[in-house]
Amino acid sequence: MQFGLSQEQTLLQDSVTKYLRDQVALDKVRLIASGELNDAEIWQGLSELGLPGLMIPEAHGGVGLGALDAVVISECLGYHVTPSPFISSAAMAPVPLIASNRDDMLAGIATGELRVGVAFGEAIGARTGAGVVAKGATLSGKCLFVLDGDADHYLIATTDKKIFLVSTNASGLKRNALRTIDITRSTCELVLDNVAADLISEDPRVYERTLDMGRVMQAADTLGAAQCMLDQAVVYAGQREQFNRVIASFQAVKHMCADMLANLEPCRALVWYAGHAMDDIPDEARMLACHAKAHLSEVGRGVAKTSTEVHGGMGFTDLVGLHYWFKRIGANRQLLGSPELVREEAALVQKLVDQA
Amino acid sequence: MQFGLSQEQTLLQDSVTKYLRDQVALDKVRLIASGELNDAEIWQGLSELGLPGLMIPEAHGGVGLGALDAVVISECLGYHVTPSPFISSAAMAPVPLIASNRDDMLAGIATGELRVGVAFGEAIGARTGAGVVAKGATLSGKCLFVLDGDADHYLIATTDKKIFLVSTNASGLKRNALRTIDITRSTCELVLDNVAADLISEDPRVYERTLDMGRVMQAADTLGAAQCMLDQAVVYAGQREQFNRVIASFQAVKHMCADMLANLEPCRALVWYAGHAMDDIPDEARMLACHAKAHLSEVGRGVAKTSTEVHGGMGFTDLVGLHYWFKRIGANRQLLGSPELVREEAALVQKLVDQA
Amino acid sequence: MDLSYGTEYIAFREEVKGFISKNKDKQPKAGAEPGNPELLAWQALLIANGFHSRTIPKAYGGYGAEPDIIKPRIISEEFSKAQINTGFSGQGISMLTPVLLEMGTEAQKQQFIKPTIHGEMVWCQGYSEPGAGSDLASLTTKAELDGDEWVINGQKIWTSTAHLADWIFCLVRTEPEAPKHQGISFLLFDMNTPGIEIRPLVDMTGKANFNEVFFTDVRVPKHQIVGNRGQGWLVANAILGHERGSLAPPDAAQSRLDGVTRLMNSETIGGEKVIDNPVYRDRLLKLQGSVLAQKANDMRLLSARINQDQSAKLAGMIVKLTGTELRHEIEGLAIDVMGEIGLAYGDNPYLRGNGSWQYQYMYYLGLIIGGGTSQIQKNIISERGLGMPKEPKIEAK
Amino acid sequence: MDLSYGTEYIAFREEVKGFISKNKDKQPKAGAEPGNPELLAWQALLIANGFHSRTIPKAYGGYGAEPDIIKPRIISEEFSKAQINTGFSGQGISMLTPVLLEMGTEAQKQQFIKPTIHGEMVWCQGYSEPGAGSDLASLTTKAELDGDEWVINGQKIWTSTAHLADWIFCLVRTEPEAPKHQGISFLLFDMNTPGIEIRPLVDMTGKANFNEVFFTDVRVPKHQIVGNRGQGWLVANAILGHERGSLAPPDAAQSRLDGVTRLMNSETIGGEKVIDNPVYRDRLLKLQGSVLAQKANDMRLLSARINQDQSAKLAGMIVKLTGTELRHEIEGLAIDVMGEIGLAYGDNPYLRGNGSWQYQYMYYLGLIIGGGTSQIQKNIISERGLGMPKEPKIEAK
Repeated sequence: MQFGLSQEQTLLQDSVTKYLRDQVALDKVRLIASGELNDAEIWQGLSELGLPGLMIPEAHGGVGLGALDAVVISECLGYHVTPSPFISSAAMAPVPLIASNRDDMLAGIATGELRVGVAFGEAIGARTGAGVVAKGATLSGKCLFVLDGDADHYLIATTDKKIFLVSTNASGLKRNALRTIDITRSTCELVLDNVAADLISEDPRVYERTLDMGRVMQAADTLGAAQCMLDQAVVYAGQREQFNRVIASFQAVKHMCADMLANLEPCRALVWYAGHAMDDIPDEARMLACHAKAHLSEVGRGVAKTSTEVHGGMGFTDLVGLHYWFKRIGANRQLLGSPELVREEAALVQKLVDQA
Repeated sequence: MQFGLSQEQTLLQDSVTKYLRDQVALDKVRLIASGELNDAEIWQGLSELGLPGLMIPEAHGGVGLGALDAVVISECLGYHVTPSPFISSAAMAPVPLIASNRDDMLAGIATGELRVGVAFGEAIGARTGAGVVAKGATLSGKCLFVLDGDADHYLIATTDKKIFLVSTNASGLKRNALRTIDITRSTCELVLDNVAADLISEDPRVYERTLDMGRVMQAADTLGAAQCMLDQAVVYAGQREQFNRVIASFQAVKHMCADMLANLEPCRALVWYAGHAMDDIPDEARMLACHAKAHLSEVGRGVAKTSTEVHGGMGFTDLVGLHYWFKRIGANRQLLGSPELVREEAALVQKLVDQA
Repeated sequence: MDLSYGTEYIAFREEVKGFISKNKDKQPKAGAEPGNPELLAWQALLIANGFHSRTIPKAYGGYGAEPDIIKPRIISEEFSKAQINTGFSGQGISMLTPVLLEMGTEAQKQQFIKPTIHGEMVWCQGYSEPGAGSDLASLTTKAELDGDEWVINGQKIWTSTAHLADWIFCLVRTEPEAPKHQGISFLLFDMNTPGIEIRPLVDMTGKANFNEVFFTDVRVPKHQIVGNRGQGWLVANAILGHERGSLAPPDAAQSRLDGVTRLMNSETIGGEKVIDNPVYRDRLLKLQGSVLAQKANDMRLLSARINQDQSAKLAGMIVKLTGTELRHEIEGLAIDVMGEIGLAYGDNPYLRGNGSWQYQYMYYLGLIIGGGTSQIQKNIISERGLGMPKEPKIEAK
Repeated sequence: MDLSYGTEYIAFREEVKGFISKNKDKQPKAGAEPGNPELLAWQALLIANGFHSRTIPKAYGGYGAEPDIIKPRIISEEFSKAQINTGFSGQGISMLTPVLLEMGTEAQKQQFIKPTIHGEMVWCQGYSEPGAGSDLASLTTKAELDGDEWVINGQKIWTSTAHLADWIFCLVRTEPEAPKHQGISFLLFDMNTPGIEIRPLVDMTGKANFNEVFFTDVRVPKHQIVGNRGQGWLVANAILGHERGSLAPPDAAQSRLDGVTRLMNSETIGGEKVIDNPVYRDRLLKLQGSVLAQKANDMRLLSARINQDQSAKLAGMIVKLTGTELRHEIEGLAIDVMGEIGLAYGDNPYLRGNGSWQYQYMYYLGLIIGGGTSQIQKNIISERGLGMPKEPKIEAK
């Protein structure tokens, strides 16, 4: 019996962490945030580590690892607020493409050369003025806050849980960048006017597994980002002096940090377990994915606020860059379903709601 | 412009407080809790101060004061966890009886000789196995957690917002005491089998005003009880020493007390305002009554827990009797609608809910 | 309880309404730059009619009315209802002017108050330093007397309008040997004095709402001090109370909550109105309960000021703490009910409703921290409000 | 991640199941009084088969198995599934026995362990005092050596089973001149010794779950000490860690949450099932998220014990704090969804569901306070877990 990361997973974690610490430090994140750089260079670096094809079978050029391994990666990326399309292109997109044997796409994704974005918002709950409709082999409508503003293709889900593939170059497709608080990752809107679309899956379980995968990875990303915010708070409190003592010696500050830890530490096990369930416990996977996503959204929000408060005015400035983590956690909360909606899905999965 | 208590109201508050402090100290509450005494003697004492007829017109033997005056009283009663049927017999019952000119009843209530209990739970939301139905001039069914286990008559509300009066002696009526956590006030169940009932009101507004009056008084009762718990916490923390200092000098303890105050102090103005609205701002009265009840339920629960924690193990024992306040606050939370249901009523009043 | 303002005030309200209907076309255009003559003319008109700087003596450029708590509120209510420009605000007007009136020399009152209230002299505040935030009294920017001049060296931070200000009121250490609260002085000086460098301080919202200000051998005439040497802490504290209360007024919380309610009524998720989602609705109603409580608390405070009632002291101490937390929570709900659109920021075309929820969410987190963090507020509430003992002090090393 | 227990354990599980199906009729009747021969016989049977006191050496009356973390868990799982009596528990078994094995003399092991684990000798714990709660090390109950006997005077509180116990393990001050942590000793003595008075301590639930115990010139043989004089604090701390973790285990939280879910599925308000109220449902689901996190955390801790993995240290430090708060919240939800029935207590016929929600609500508030309050837990977490500095210490007056 062994609950936790294997030695291989710990090694994977170490090597990705080393790369991110050395090559994607905060000054690089700042360059991307300011628009002077995009994430292509980072994605290429991560591709050399095998990340885009992490969950793609070796036969198709991938590494053939599982969801728990991807959780480990996602946590690292969150910890370092790393700009990358990992959740969309490496975690979510392969699920339906593997299910439908789209070997042509998989090889490209695995090398990192092909980026596939994900437009699931309209299926999860279309907002006023948005929504997408399939008519034969074409799609029309609007998808908002699509993951990855720089993808080559997009997987678009419709309310009946079908998944379509469109190319960024397709005629009738317009892509507009949509700015969010989190400038470490890009989102866009797709406006579709009879765009030729490739039906990838009609199986609701494929849609659900794709979504679950994304949510577990978001939870892991938040876990990493929140852990980093806690770590930074403890370090800052140990250095900052007021009233002739480091503020870490004030009981109020200590208890703020203890509260963060008490809320966050069990999340680590929850997220690992949710990743493991995606690999090995199909009956519990959906329920755990929903809970991991919703629970980390709530705990993450609290940690983001508390860590900023521990940093005092400095936390509010751009000087230490703490806000990149704050906003990353905020973005993970809203994308792919905000917590109330996701908990309601968890209730549905458990048949606690009358299926109306 | 004067927001707050008038000089007369402050005097009223002082005289009731003096009586309660002198005559209804905690040892008397303990006697009632243990069943060695009932609240008749206290009610008689409060009657000499005019409390039962506080809101009954002078023409009918009452004092002819308003809801804000009653709020002042209710706050005092909560502060001293005073056993009495004030909310049911003095605050709620007179509303429909005045509206229907039941002068015969009013005179008796005003002297304190007649106690009228209130059974509104089945109209607010009947629970499994309960509920009461009118058939002509008779009532059948079951009312749970009826306010005042020692009343002479009961006002029973039905789901169509009618109010009936039954006598405790009526044939077909069975009354069973129902023990709750709060042993300072009694509740009972009424089992009715074709009991002759007197229709007092068919006007939904009368039902609503009666309920609103009860809820505002509960909010005031909780305000008083929570204030007392905060006061006790501050005093205890100033006396209790651990680690060679009074625990009041620990920042954690100080912040717990500051949090209690920060949450509770605005409640005072809210409850006063809700009382004032019952008297003078009919358009806002319902909405404020719901909010006062729900908000004080939430804040009260927090204060009850936090004050107990500040008292440490001593708060958990019966030695200092802190739990009488804890339970009083708990009872006010559940009776006449728990907070979620009451907030939903506040939403309905403001037409924020589709009236289904 | 009497919530009416009385007959005298009915007449006054009519007077205000009359002014508005007669003069509203003279308002400066929205977005007018500071220094615009229209702004200055409007300001002068407001003061001349007693709708700004109402109680400041005529001798110092004000209207010279008797103090009255209700009339300013009526002015504010009517101006707000009619959406009329209420004239200049800022730290020179809200913080420095009251202090000068109370503690300034006659010459200082003559020199500074009139241009300040007329918007011709803009001030910034030099209090916080990188090493002196919560522990403001430990500030180290020093001023040494050299002949008839103070020579100032050091650094300030969180100086909100430094880049727009003509002058600064500034706390400096003048008696390094004295206990820390007794070694501080309150100086006034021109921001064009040589040796002052201003650097904008970008914050988490992406804007530079604040600045850092650096002083290198800044020379200031000796007499530009308010109060005596070493009394600066007393002078500053007389002002700080004002600032805390006004950071997050309940009326603004109410209007923002109304905005969220409208948003929830118009916004849909999968075709269903957000307000029809009972979980979001319950969160809205919970916040409404808190807003109502804070509004009632605010009325109680107003009443206590009018009637010189001392019983509302605790009700006043909690305003900054509870008000800023509540606003932050309201914005958090707005973000949540908007789902993915809740992330919209900057030039995102889907940003809608009353301003930007994410911006406000961060801005109010800033206010939870600024002007005395929530932790400092709780210290003050427990010590000064509830009479709990101070923590044992640590001596400086 | 490998959540299976492996093949060795599949066989062991079958063995446990076999025992259960063969012996379940020998279980003592529910509600049997302490000392009942059926209970003692069942206890002996459990030990003889290795289902209780499994790793305690045969020489001291145990089963003598090799240490193994999984087998006890399998036993617990199967016994729980089949709802089989798991034998005696209590502070003598869970806290004193491990300490005696580690630090007791051979004579003490011989004398005490066998009767303790066989349920023939019941213990209580004498730690807290009225003046020594969070600051346990300041305890003042003193023991002075008079010839070959300790003479004990003082008072203990929170002594849960004092009225049922045969013996007590007790912290006393033996070196009043030493620093406070070094002046404490750990004594064992008979509760029938003259000079001991027990007073039940009624708590907020209305029950006397605890006692006060008074010592007046209680004389105890000198050798009834565990460890050396002045080492009592070390001895006690070796045990305290055990207690904290087990106050509110996540599996129990899960089963209680399941109970609330069933309640919400069967209970109606105005004819509508409680679970169909989206606001209550969302509260339930929120708590489910926390329960799942704590359950996963618990699996991680089990795994860390099995694999001697040090990386889960922080995960273990938060268990008492988070577990007790969570249970309290679950009971709070049960109360709320039951509406007025949520108030039922004592002999109220409407009390239903798995036990009494109000009782549990208060009981878990007691556990938030007991065994190290939440505030003490947060001190420990921040200092020992996160390496933050201790607060400056105040010397005794």
